[in-house]
Amino acid sequence: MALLEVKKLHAAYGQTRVLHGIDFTMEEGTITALLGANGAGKTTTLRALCGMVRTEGEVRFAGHDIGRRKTEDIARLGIAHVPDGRGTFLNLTTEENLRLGGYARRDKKAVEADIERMFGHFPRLKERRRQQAGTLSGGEQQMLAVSRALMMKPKLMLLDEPSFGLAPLLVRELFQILRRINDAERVSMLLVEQNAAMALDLADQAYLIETGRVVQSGSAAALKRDDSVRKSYLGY
Amino acid sequence: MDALLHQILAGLATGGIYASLALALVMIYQATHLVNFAQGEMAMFTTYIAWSLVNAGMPYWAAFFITIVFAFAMGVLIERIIIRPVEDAPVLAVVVVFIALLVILNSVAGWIYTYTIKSFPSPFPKDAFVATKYMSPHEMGAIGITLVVLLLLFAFFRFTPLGLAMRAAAQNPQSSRLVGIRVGWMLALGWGLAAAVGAVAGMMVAPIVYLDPNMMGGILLYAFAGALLGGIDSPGGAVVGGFAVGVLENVLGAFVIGNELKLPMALVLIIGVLLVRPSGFFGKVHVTRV
Amino acid sequence: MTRKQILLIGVLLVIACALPFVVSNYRTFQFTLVMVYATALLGLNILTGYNGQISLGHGAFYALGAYCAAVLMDQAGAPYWATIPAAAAVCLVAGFLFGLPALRLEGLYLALATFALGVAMPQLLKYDHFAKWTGGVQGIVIAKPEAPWGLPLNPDQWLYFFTLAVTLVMFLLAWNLLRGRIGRALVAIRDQHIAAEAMGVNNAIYKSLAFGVSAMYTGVAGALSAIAIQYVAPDSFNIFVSIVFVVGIVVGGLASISGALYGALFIQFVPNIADEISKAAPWAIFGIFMIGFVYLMPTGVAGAVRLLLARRKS
Amino acid sequence: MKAKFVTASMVLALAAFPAAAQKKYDPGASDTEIRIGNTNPYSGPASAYGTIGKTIAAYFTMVNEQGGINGRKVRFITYDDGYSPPKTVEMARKLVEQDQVLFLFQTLGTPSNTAIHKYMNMKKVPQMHVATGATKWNDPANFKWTMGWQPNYQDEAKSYVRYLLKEKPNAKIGILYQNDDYGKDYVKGIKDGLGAKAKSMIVAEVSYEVADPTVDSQIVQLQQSGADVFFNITTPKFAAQAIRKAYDIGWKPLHFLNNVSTSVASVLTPAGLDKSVGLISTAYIKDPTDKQWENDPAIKKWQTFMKKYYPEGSLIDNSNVYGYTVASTLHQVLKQAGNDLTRENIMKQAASVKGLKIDTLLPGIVIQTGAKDYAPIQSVQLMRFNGKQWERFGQIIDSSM
Repeated sequence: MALLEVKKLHAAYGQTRVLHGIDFTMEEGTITALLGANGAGKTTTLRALCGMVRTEGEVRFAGHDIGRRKTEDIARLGIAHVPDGRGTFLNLTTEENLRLGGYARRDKKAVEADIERMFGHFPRLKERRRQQAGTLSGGEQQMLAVSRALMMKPKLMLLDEPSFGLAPLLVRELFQILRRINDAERVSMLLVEQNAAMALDLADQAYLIETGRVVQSGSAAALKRDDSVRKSYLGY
Repeated sequence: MDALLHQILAGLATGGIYASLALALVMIYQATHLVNFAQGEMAMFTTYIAWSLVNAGMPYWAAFFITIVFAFAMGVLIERIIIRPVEDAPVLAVVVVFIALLVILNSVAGWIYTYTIKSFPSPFPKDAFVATKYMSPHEMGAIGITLVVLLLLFAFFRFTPLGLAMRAAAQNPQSSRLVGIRVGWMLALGWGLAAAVGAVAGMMVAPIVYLDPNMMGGILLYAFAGALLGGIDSPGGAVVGGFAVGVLENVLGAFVIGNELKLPMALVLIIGVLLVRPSGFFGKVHVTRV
Repeated sequence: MTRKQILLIGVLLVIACALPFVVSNYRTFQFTLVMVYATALLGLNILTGYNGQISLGHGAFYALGAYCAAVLMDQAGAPYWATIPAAAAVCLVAGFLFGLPALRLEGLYLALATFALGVAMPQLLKYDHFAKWTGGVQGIVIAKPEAPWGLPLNPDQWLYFFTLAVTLVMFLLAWNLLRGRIGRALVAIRDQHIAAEAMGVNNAIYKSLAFGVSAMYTGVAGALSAIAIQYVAPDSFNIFVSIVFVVGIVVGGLASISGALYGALFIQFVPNIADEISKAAPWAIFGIFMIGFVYLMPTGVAGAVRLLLARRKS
Repeated sequence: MKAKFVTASMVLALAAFPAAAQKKYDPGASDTEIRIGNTNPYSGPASAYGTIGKTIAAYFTMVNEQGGINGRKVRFITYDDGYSPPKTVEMARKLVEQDQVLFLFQTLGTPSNTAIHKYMNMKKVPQMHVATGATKWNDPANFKWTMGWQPNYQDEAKSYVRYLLKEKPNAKIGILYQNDDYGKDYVKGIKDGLGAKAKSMIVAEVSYEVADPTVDSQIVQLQQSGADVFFNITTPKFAAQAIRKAYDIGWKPLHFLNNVSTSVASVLTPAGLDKSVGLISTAYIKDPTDKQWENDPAIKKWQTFMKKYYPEGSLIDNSNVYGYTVASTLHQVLKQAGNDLTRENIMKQAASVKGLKIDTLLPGIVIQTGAKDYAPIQSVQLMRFNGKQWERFGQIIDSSM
């Protein structure tokens, strides 16, 4: 059974309809990329999965119908969303941000250990643990956002443009870490990226979205070879 | 010199009243980023509950804690039932609901309990060794209780996951939902806590000013001023601010400008301070992001 | 304006003019008060609704306007009609001056500052050293104007038409002001003050001006009320006047000219209804009405009317 | 048989009211009904006084159940004015112009009554027995249609001063007063009473606002001034605070407490009975919570009345005895007016009450009016609190002397 199954997903902001029936599935343990131009509906898709916009259609996650559930309940089922803008709690310290990630977990004891584990992944955060998160640099905040999501021990992570605003070197480092986590902890990831080349390198599967519909799908490797994809998104 | 000392100490006693209500205001502010104008009336109303319990023969401390529980429940219910439907309405619509709550509670209290003043018992011994002519044992005890409440709140927000979640929910509700925090309940919890703090304030204030439906009416403005002076997002600041307002008011009234104009003058000074230091004494300076 | 709107306003005007000949003097007097409140609420709405600066103390300007009228009539023997522009000028200046420091205050801080103003005003009015002019705690009793030029109107009717004329002028002025560049600038400052600045709107000037104009409106209303009630006293202007004004603009509709009228009807008549329902706890009933209105019409009566019209069209 | 009875009662009526043989009515009166208007603060900052209006309403319910006044039922129409003069004007007009009441009765508050003073006199509608202690209501030459009822504040203050000048001519006086018309009226009374000595004798004069939480700071100021006489011109809550605070800081002046706040149960008990020993005040109404009236038949009667007609009302609130007593006064005036229920006659009858005794008034206090005397109660008696109850002393004094 697929971890995530999306059928005929529609979404709208007020009167403006953004998604017009998206279909896709995701297997457990995989990394899937959603590609598309600005305004195609990638971010909205992620938001729709988390119940942050009004939707129609069916969304099944790990056997639960989550199409009508509230954001916090979806999060508690094991979907961790790293939103665009990173969603940092700016006035709380780095450590408190991490602790919030573990807020809904039942295994409170393991939370402390996990915080240390995150510091293992991102040593920069450890140096900043008592600082207000608002004072962190963009890259550090991105790391914090990913760590906060990981603190939730999710089955599925939704990553909205994790590379945005980061120096290329940092992006590479971040993606390596994501890969490592995916390998080691079998966390599935749904990735939205402008940087299609890097996304396809990381991902197993990919879907191409245009104006609120899936127009193409396949393995990352296959899409990378596809001519039209190359022309439109990879730029060579 | 004795006159000044006496006025300052009397000011601290009154300031304790402002401080305790200011603390409740800060509580709600932390949870909802709104100032609840009905806070004083809620405190007054719960104090009547305590009064009824004590009058029915219940020991003081039993009544004290039952009232706190009652106040907490009342706060939660008010949020869930009355405030919830206007959660997404413009801020001023919520303010109108606060005003409505204020007049309803005031009026209903007058209706049930009449307007004659009632004396409310103090838990502190009348002739404690600390009694001086400057401050009664109750006034000192009340200040002590306010500080204990402050300490408890500080510990709650700083060291418990729930306290952390409440702070998070107030700051960034969207992100809070994403980590599984039930933001709606955090708001209700904030209301409950504020009402509970208010109940303590009411029970500490009532022995000093006597219990009547308008008991908190005049105090709200001072508490509001104290909260802002100390820093609206800082419980400790609110308490310091409350004391500062109490002392300032007395000193102005007795030595500087006379009683008729002490309130306008105190407010002018406070606003002057806020012009120079907008976040108050202890408030966090927020980074505004465009 | 569309022809339909002009027609509607014409009909309303005819009704307004016919009213005092149809209803009793007492009702005429009540509707005079409604217009007074409408003008006051329009003032507050310019500041709070359009410009986003909250004021919990507009009763202070209402009081200032009322005392201007009363003191001028009582001490200087000024004719009642001349006190209106005088009150307008005084309140414009007072509002503008108060608006200057208020520039640095936002949200809660402005709420506190205005709240403080509202609470402090009655204390200033009864301050001993001003009592020579203000009458101190006793207030000032003034005479009721008679209809001039031998018009066959009784004093209530005359007062009604006088108030109607002033109110119309004030509403027309506001309408002119708010639909144009200034109105857009005020709204821009409310919604996106940094962006507005970037677009070349001088926030400081506009915000203090909004304060001044708003105070002027409320002051004119205060002067009208003094003439209508024939009496001013510190007790007439306690903090609840300010609070009720806020309730009025929210229930009527923020950032809406017609909302001022709806709000005025609410604050004039709903307390009377509440009193009829329960002597035991009239305020409780009034509070329930407030909550009811906010629930049913979160954008005020004006907003609900707008929605209704839009729905009928589509 | 029936006709005979009617004639008989006509004869009786003729005998009792020779001048009012014919029925004469102004708006608000008829064969079956007398409509009376009233405004009271049922909401707002002064809502504590609203209970007076409710007591009066209950009183007339009782009167109606017992057959009304001269066979007519009383319809008591009362509106909330929130203690806001503009609202009082609106409501007074509603009562006079729309509800067509015969007259207004017990409209409450000095500012509220000032606001309608001119209107009522212009309309020639009685503004009867207003509920305020200002002096200006006793002015029949200029305001023929307005009449007070209770002893006025200035006169009360003067009776304290007279006592003080006799007992302690070298006193240093400290005054605490509410910063409004009521407080300032008392202060004026004190100063007028002291005359030229006012400047030298008054060493401190401090005020408070109704919205102040406490008057502790003011009491400290008064003590620091070195005053040895304390005029306590405060409403119940502040009176209790002041009595307690003065005691707690060890200030022991000769303490005059105004009549507004003499209730044993709702002022002195909260303040502490031991702390209230030695207070001097005046009274004209029996305090239902004072031990000496515990078994007084009038107070018993009042309690029965409260329980039956106003059960939610407080049995320890002096205002409710006040309301009962003032309604009794009006009851008498209306009885006297007989069948001539014109506004002119109501005023005339109100101004010719001779030595009326009402059993809830203190013994010796009577209601007395005349064409030139629009102050129904002018006699008061000084009293001192002994820790258990008020002890009246000295003679009943005509406070206007």
